[in-house]
Amino acid sequence: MAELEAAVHHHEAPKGFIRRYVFSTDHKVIGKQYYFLALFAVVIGMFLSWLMRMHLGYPNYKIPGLDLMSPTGAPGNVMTPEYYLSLMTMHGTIMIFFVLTTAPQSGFGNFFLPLQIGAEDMAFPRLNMLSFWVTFVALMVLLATFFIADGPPISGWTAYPPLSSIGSVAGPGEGLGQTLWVVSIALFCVGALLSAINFIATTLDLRTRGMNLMRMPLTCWAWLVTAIVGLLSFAVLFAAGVLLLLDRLGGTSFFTPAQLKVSGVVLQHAGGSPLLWQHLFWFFGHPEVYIAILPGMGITSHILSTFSRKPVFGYRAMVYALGAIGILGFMVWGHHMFVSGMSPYSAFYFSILTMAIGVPSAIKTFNWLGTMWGGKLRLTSAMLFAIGFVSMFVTGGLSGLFLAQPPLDAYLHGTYFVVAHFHMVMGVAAIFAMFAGTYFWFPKMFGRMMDETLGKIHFVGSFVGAYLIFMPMHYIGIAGNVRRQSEFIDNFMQPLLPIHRFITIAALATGAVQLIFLFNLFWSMFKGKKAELNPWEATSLEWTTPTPVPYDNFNGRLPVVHHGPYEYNVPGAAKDYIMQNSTEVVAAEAAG
Amino acid sequence: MRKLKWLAVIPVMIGLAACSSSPKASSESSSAAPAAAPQQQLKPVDPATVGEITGVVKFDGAVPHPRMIRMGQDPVCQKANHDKPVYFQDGEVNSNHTLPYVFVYVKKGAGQYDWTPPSEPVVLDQKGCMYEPHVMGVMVGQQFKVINSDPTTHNIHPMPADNRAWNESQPPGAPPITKTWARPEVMVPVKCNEHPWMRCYIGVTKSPLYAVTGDDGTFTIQGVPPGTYTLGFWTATFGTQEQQVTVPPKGTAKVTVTFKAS
Amino acid sequence: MGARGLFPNGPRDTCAMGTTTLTHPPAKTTDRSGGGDFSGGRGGAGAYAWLVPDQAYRTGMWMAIAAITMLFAAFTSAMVVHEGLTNDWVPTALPRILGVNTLVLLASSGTFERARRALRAGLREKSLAWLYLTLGLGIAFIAGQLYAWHDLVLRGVFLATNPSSSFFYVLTAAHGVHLLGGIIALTYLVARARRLTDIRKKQLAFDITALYWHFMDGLWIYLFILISVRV
Amino acid sequence: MALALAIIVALITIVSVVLFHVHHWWLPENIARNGAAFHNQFMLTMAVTGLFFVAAQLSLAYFLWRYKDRGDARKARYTHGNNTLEKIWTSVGAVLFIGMNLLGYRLWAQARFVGASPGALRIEVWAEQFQYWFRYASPDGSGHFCETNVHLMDDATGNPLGMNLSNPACQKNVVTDTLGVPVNRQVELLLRSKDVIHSFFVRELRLQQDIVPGMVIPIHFTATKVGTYEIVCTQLCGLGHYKMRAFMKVMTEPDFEKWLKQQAAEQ
Repeated sequence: MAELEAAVHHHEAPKGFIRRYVFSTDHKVIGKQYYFLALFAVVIGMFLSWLMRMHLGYPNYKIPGLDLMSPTGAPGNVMTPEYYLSLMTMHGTIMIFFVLTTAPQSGFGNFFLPLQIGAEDMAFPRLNMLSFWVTFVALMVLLATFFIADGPPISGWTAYPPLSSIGSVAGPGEGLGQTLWVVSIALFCVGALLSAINFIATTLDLRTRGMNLMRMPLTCWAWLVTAIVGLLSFAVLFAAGVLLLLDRLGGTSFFTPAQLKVSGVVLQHAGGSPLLWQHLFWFFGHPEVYIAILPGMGITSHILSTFSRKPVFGYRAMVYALGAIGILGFMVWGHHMFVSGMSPYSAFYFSILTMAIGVPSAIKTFNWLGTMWGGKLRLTSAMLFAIGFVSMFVTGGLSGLFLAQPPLDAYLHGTYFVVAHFHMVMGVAAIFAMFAGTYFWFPKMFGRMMDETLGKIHFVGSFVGAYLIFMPMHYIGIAGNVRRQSEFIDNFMQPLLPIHRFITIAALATGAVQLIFLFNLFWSMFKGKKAELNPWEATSLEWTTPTPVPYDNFNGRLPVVHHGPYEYNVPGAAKDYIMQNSTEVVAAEAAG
Repeated sequence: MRKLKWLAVIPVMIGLAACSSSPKASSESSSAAPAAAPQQQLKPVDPATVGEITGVVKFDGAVPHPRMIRMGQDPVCQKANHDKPVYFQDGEVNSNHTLPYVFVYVKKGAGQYDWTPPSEPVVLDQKGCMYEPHVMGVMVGQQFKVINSDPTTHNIHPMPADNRAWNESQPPGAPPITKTWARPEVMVPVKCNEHPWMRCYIGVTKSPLYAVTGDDGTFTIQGVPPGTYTLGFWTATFGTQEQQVTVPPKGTAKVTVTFKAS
Repeated sequence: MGARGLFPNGPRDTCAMGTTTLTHPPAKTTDRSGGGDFSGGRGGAGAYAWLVPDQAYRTGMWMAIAAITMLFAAFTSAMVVHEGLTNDWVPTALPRILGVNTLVLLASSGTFERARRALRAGLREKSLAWLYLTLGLGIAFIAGQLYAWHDLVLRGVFLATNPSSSFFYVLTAAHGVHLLGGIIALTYLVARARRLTDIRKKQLAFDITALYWHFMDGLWIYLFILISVRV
Repeated sequence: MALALAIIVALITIVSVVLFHVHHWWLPENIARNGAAFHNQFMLTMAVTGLFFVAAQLSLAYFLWRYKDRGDARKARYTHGNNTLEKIWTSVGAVLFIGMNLLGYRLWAQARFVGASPGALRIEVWAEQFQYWFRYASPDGSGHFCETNVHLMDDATGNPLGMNLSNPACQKNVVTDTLGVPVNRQVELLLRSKDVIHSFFVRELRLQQDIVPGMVIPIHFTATKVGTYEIVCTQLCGLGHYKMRAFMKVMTEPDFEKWLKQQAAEQ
């Protein structure tokens, strides 16, 4: 009977290859497209970091073949200072925009948000397709800078004017390279904005019956808050990008002060303010940090609960904390600017709010620990990476308490302490969440299981490796090692060089461990063990529909939700979990 | 003009091309160069008849007090000069009241000859965080080679008006940078973006008829076909001068010019 | 785990349509109850309407408005901050026509509202006439803005002349681009007006376009006041 | 597996803390008058964060081992949380974090809210790609900083600040490439940039400030120990950023006067 009805309501995917896999409007295809885009980007980004690390640890070592990548940037395989800065800029831009913003939100979010809330697709499928392709073009424009004469820009991912606003007189890469960079970022903003609109409308209006907001898995909450944060912040970055582009090409002076003499040339600008860019940029830039980490928080909460076989500890507190982080995230941008020349009084205001944002972060940490407390932990690869996320988030978050205090920041700002801080908290932690999500959802995305043994080796290698890379950066940061330098030439830095070598070796080794993941990912896609319908015995709706997921997700019949998302080990229930759409009525659930 | 160009961009921004400014913007193209003169038949230089131009560039005024270069922020540079003071070369005056670093070149009169650039390159060295030489000439199309003899990274940033600008770094151990210049230009200043005090000047000419005065203020241009020429004299801080000169066959023309303190 | 567990009772089986929860807008549940046009499939053009509730389009438009608000908040706060930071702020005398343009845009909001009401009342022809008028006023506004630029150009005030002129051009251009989006939507409405037979869909399209249009109107008033005071 | 992981987490935690504690890589020596207050605030933050760090990581390690599913009949605890606990750790976190911040208020206020005292030695700091210049009004402390002209600036002829050298006020100014300061006397720096954003950072002074073109940013400090210290640029300013630095020479008052006169003679 059920099958007959399904046939009536069933919707077929379009037939042609292009409409089905390339210009597809199917959220599952788009989710995978985003995922593989991010995977491609992260491989490039990591490769760039290898080159940088090799140069930092062994400045005289000639990396074979580097001059093929850039004949002027690395003549005779010797890396020039500007090429180092180009690599650094591209590493930062690629990682932050095309990996951390793309994979956890647009990748997993696209694939699993409609499945978890019981919808047939995103609200605006064609808009969704457009978001992806705009993002794709943005990445291509960015990568094109590697192939132009002057090479990629050298002004870092923050692109502070006047360095970024006055053209090639500021240095190699600041000509066409920087222009392409701004264009790429502006395009990325457009893609992100369209995507955010889609996420919000989908979450608010496409939930299936019974799926009220407080029954949504925390992943959906995280995607929702992230989308709202993205909606409000990317618009501002877009505005800043337009103004920067006009300064570069239109002769305006929004960010470029008057009376500059650069490389012996007096520039014709009327009197703009470099600090204005910093305000606009960080008004986006700080929320961006949360755009990168919030989906990871959602995924971590979801997975910790699933594999602890225990409801999320303090579900409501988790939701409120997400909201609080999202709101406070817009009020703290000035903490990137304590020593920028901004008024010291506002520095003080920003620092207090920044400390306040530590509170919801701490709440989340305690609740994660609370979720594990008294649970029955199944240590799958996904679970291990979720635990790794908590560990990294704590470590990276705590170093933020130093940087949030202006007097301490006046020493630590611009040192490797900052590098260690943000790599831990938004780099490694967010990537751990992506790994967790991959191991967890792979069966749903590809119908097969990933190899658990390889997964565990991958975890141990990555976990230990991440600490070996980034913990020493705290020490050299405290010792005063300045960041963004392509070489450490002075006597002061020389004693720290052995640590840089250590970090380099750790980075190369940890990078090599990631090859295990790549192998596992592609091998399992074709050769992995066939996945069961609900291999993790999880409760959320994506596990109620067969794999491969039908084109319309639920075969034309949407599930009805009767339970909260994390009903594990409910006393009196038949099994140790109650799926969200189960009609089983358990007395203890309401009481719990 | 620049503003007009940007005016034309505004309508493009909103996708409308029919703004009233477009007729004005189009006037830009009217200043384009007239069509090139018909190709002249170039004469080969007869080596049997060539003469030379020699001369001295004098300076009228008090010898300025030399200004010391402060290299304190790159200890490598201080060490390379054995911690001895180094002085700025622009505006330097020889003790015999003559000028060094004057670029002397045939400005007019040599256009009818067929000058092929020699195959050996002109070399610019970076030594002791100074350019060596400070003033130099190179022919259009001739190889221009930059080497780095210092144990520190240098950056070569020529800022020409007519030629293509470039900006490349040269770490110690990197191979020489080799370029050519497409159009004559006197002079192309060269900066090092790593060491602000470093500067040299390159005179790009069509003929090999150029010379640079030395520490006695004299110069010699050899291999000049007989004829009448306009000589150009270029200095970094005292301005430029011109002088007519006639070179007899196999003979020597003598020239003296005097620059005044500015 | 059996198929029963995988495909638990759906809406039809529980016979509890519209009563179990309030989170659904009525339109969606109505569609799901089986009466809607299910034959189109999602691949075909215009076939999404059945699965996406009207409210989602409204939410989407509100979110777009939020994003545009942030964009202009960024531009205008940049202007205010910039003016405060520099001591060489030279005000630009505004073209007179801006006042006329403002009235034109205000009027277009009014005519759009008339068109919407006429549609509600079922007066299709009348509605279409008001819509044409709205479109005309919108185009007139854009033309007026271009004329304002022309006026400035004749006075020798360009994009890069000084910070205040830069902001004037940027703000008006950004607003103009967004309004052009509205004009494209209006053109679409006019072109499709006769063919859209489903009155609910038509009203939805009207509502959403009107929302955007009024927002553009309000945004312009804000910008106009701001540049009158600041620029 | 669980035990091994727990041990790894615990080991990483302990080794990290020990390496912080042994101070092998640590803050360089302090020569600033307010350095002790900085140190106190730093150590307080270190203690609070260290406590959280150890507690959180060790709990993770313990939970990993203690609550692992061993296949026995034990059931996971069924709880949706505890509001009292949530309230407790929210308020403890808020009080601790914000309180800690308020304790640092005075340090920041002294350094930034209050200007330099009237007797302070004023020195202009000019930054450019990729060099610092320091300008003193005159060898004896009289005079003022003369006007500079961007069109006269020329590094390759020895007039990097674009001073009109026929102006008597400019002739008195002394421009150096090393920041010489007297010990135990307050110094006020006026930070200016010729091109892009640079930064002024002296580790031993615990003092860092960006140098922004179009702005003159004053900072002040008092150095308490004779010696030579490095000034580095911490703001990405272009390809030569890595070698943009200068030296600060802290001297006794007589030495300083002698040094400045010698610099003036070399102009």
